[in-house]
Amino acid sequence: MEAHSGTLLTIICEAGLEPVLVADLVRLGARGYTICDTRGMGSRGMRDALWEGSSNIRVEVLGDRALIETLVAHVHDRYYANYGMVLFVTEVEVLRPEKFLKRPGEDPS
Amino acid sequence: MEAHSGTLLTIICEAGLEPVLVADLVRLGARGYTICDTRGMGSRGMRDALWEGSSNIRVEVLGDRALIETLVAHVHDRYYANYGMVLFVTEVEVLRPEKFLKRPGEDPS
Amino acid sequence: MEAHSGTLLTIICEAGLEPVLVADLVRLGARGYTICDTRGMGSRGMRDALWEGSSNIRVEVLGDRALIETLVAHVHDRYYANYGMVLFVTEVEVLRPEKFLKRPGEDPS
Amino acid sequence: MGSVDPVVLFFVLGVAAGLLRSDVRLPSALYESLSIVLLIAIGLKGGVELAKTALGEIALPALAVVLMGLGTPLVAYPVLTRLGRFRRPDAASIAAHYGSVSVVTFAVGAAHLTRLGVPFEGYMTVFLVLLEMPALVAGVLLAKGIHRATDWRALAHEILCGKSIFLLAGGLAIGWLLGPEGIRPIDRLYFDLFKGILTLFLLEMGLITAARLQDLKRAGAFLIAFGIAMPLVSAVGGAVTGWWLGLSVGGTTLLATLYASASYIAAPAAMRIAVPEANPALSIGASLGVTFPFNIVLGIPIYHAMAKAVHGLGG
Amino acid sequence: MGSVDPVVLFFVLGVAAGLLRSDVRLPSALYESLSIVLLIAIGLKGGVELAKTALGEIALPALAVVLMGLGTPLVAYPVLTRLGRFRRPDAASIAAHYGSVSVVTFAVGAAHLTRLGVPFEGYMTVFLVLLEMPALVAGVLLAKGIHRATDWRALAHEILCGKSIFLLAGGLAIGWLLGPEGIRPIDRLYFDLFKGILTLFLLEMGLITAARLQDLKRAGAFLIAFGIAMPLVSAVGGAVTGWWLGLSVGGTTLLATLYASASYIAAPAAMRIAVPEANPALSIGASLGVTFPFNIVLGIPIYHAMAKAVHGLGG
Amino acid sequence: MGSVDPVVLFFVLGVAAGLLRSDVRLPSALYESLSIVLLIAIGLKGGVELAKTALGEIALPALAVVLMGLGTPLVAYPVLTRLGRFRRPDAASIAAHYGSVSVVTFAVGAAHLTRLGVPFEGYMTVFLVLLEMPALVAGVLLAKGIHRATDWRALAHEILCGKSIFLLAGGLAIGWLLGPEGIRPIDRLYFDLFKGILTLFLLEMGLITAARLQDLKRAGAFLIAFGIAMPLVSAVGGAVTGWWLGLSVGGTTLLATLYASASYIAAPAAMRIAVPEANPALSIGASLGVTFPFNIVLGIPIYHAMAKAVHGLGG
Ligand SMILES: Nc1ncnc2c1ncn2[C@@H]1O[C@H](COP(=O)(O)O)[C@@H](O)[C@H]1O
Ligand SMILES: Nc1ncnc2c1ncn2[C@@H]1O[C@H](COP(=O)(O)O)[C@@H](O)[C@H]1O
Ligand SMILES: Nc1ncnc2c1ncn2[C@@H]1O[C@H](COP(=O)(O)O)[C@@H](O)[C@H]1O
Ligand code: NA
Ligand code: NA
Ligand code: NA
Repeated sequence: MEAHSGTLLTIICEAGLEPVLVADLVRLGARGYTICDTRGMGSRGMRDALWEGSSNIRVEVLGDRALIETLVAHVHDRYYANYGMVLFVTEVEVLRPEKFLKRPGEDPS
Repeated sequence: MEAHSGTLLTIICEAGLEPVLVADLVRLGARGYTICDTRGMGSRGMRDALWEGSSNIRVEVLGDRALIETLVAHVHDRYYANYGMVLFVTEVEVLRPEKFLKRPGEDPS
Repeated sequence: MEAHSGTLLTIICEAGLEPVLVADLVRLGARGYTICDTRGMGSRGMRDALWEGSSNIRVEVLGDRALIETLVAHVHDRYYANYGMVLFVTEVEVLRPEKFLKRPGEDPS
Repeated sequence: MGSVDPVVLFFVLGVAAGLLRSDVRLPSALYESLSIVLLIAIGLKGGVELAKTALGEIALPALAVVLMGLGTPLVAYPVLTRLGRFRRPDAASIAAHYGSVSVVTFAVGAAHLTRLGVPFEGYMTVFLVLLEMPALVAGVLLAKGIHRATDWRALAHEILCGKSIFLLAGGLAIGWLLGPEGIRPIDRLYFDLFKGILTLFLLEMGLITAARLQDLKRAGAFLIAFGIAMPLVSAVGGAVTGWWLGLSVGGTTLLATLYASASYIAAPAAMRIAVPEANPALSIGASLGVTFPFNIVLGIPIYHAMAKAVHGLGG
Repeated sequence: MGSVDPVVLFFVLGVAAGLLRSDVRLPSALYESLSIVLLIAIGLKGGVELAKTALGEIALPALAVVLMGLGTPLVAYPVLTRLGRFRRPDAASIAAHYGSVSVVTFAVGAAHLTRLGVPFEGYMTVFLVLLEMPALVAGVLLAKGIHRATDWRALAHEILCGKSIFLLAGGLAIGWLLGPEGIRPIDRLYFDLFKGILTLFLLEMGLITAARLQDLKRAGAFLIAFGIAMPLVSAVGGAVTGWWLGLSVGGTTLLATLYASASYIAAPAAMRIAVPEANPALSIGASLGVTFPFNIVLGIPIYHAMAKAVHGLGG
Repeated sequence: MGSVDPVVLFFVLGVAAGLLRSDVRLPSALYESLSIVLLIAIGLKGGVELAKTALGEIALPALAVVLMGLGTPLVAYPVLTRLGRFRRPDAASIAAHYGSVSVVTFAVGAAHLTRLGVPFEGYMTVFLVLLEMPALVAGVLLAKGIHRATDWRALAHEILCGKSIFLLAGGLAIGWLLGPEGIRPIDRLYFDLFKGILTLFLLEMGLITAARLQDLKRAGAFLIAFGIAMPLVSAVGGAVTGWWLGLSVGGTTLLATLYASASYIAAPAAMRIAVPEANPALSIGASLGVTFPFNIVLGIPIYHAMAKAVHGLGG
């Protein structure tokens, strides 16, 4: 396995943020993202996903360290204070780093 | 990015455990958790999520090392033998560790 | 916490791959897996999960390093070029490594 | 072929899809939604009928139905431990599943009678609600004995507030309060669509049953035999009880069906928490993999024949 | 008891399930599906009625209804900042929720009138659509003032293309284009099942309301009082406006209900993006935890009485 | 405007919601549930009609319909490789999509005829089921040639046990077994609600189509032209075949519609596994982004006109 180091950002936040958050991530250079629907509990109380107003999402972005630091800084400044949100960063191994790093050119590597 | 070290516990288990498991986690000090619905396969056979009796959940808890070790020990003693369950622990970086550590006081830091 | 080192493989790919991918994983020695439904974006464009043709899944397999390397090599050779797919590997701690390693004998350890 | 119930055909279609590994798959949200609608609908229908009956009139019969119903777990447990050599918690859990009841089997039984034009007492739904619970308590007692520390409050909550009893009882109450007139604006959803919704539900039950057939191989021949013999024995008890209480042939058929049916909603949830040492693959394998299909396809007509026989002999 | 609306009983059942911590839980996909069908159905019904009215005839009344409707946020805001001592963004957000409207409350009000046989103007749905929006704009202005940088284009998009207005308006347009004849093939789903679907929806709303009651404890007594007093005040405004515009007693009741209702679909989504500093637990706790149940159970009959009183005095 | 089909209006509403980036979004569980109900309903309806026909009577026509249907992929493939300069797997996959059929397009066509009061042969559903499959096999052969190692058993399983054929054929069998009488208890769900469910489904299809329009930009002008010209050509073949087989004008219209329609359920799933080198954005972009909306909005009336013309000339 020819592995390379990569960085994974996981953001758990209110589902209503999805459109704006995703637009920001892409604008700042993310080459992709993956979202799943979740529920949970945190400092802002219970989010039981009974209806759209109490649902959470879990967003994952793979990238290199520099990209993830940019994303974390932006998300923190822009959303962390006012929205239910938690984020964490994990070092992982990836297969083809070009897929997450190259900015221009849309070839599916 | 002013990152701090944190510890992430991931528990994959039968969906029916959700209410008791979550109550235990909170009682033992977890400040929050995130749950998503999953399906899977393991030593107890197929869990295809066709109905409530064959669904799994995936629970994530962010905390510090000490909290996560307490949770792992409890979950292991109380549930591991009798329930379909898998768990693993990952070292991650988090932004504001106070959010996961401070016990009393509910301010959304 | 008597922790042991384990390796976690996460594959994000087109939902239509589920049956063949899962069969391959098990054939190559995976003792279990966990799947959740996701949506996302990547080099092959938007996957909005509006219908079966645009849904993704997120597959997790816990194992030891050797198993995961086998799986990664196979998945890369067999699917990576032609299917929407991303994968990454994380080092984690697990409780009872026998559960993921022992091949024969189905005791729920 | 005009005499086959559509519901049975959809069940067979689901089993076929599962066995042929078709990718037919009802989303779990649909399964959950359908079961909510079915539970409410059965409750409502029962409640409307109940409004026509004096409650005092069915109190004693209800007590008798519940007490006789405990026969099933009390017979099942020694059979499972002695003949089947099951561990104590497994035997107790299986006994609880068979002592409790299956709402969908009841619904299919009622649909069967309706199709044949056989009338039955409207308050049978009350028995359905009452029969769900006591066997679960019996199962916990059998597993742990009366002395061992059991969190009875948690168990009571688990059972009484479980989805299945809560929605049935809620529907019953609303139907009773509204009566046939008050219910009219909502009968398009709950009554007119009932049979169609039941076909979708049984398609899904077929898929689930097919997936359980694997578990059965592990469980072995004894459990398969038990899954067919036990309902037949319980049904005899139900047929005799029904006749003895003066129920009509239809009501007797439904009581036999209730006794013969095995729970797969309330019981698994309650046993998993109260008797965690029990292996759910055994109890669910038997109740969903053997008894449910047996009852749907063959059992119900047999119980109907039993009811006619008992009434013929008795009266 | 024949006079209780089924819909109210299902709401109470949902609240009970939530408070008793029952595991009754509608899948979120069902909740979303039901709300889509309800929005389209209400739109279609309104559109068919609208086809019978000359559009010019209701243009001026519509303008009046919208302008008078702005009274609610303009009264609510100073009350919340001065008496309630809320922070500016919180007061503005709550004011926006109460100025906007609740589609489900409207549907329950219409069902209430239908059950009592009280006719109302078919084009009330147009007012429903028109009233959803302006209060949200007022809320943003109250929170930020006119000078602060607000992304008005994004807000306009968020509101106009939000699910709720889009489906209501879309249904309205389709109903208007098709007319009563054209709509016939689809009325089995959208009209016949409407009331039944509403019961399921209110079961779920009961569960959601019960979950919100915790938030309320944090929010305190003032907000609870506000959640009851504000709709009563707004309803008086609605009743007078309705009478002044020459609406029937039924139409007047529905206008009072609209003014009294507080949004919990469009407003939370819009405020979360436009006024992120506002704490949503306050506005949603009040609108879902207090005002929605109050309106469903007590408010609507009160507003009906108000409408009759105003018409009695006036005419 | 009374002559527009509600179904078309809902499709347009869905496309508008998608293009305006509204947050209207049907939960995927609803989409899946609706498609299951539609497939079963179409099967049931066909099966009930089929019960009225001697099977031998349609065996030969069915064979002719299938053989003539292979014309589409055999014409499409060289056009795509030579004129369109597509890679071999892409051309083969697109050819397979256009050779196979779209169940929803068929349903909209049948609804169109029903609304106009034009009768058609009940057994058209049998052709629908039979036409889904052969073009997929042709597509694999075109992509790989007959000599290359293809897992034909896996492909046969994928196609025959795929959701779409399985539920259609299952419904057909159940409808045929039950007949018009036996089906009555479930016709409230499957028949009465059919048209309403179709509107919801087309709302969603509109959203999906709008999302595909991006793919189209990448695909380019040739594919867009192909997505309109190909169905017109195939429809001519269908109209002539229908007339030649002695179908009614309605049946001829539906056969033309079937030939003109492009698959987006069975074909994408099968091609993805059997011809993984093909880029699905091309085939789905064309079939969902161009041909589906073209057929729904303009195609079906055109094919009806074709059928009338051919019958006029021929007879
Ligand atoms: N300690 C935690 N571990 C895992 N997930 C958390 C934790 N805290 C919060 N979350 C998730 O993040 C969401 C928002 O958190 P909060 O802003 O703290 O309310 C919660 O609803 C949870 O889904
Ligand atoms: N090796 C594994 N990798 C990932 N998930 C697993 C693994 N083993 C078990 N699981 C998950 O944990 C659940 C319970 O496992 P078990 O107790 O082994 O049956 C399974 O249904 C899977 O969802
Ligand atoms: N950089 C990324 N971070 C997270 N998920 C990704 C990333 N790139 C792709 N994905 C996921 O993998 C799927 C397939 O990716 P692709 O093959 O690049 O189109 C996407 O639909 C996303 O769900
Ligand atoms: Na029983
Ligand atoms: Na209002
Ligand atoms: Na075709």
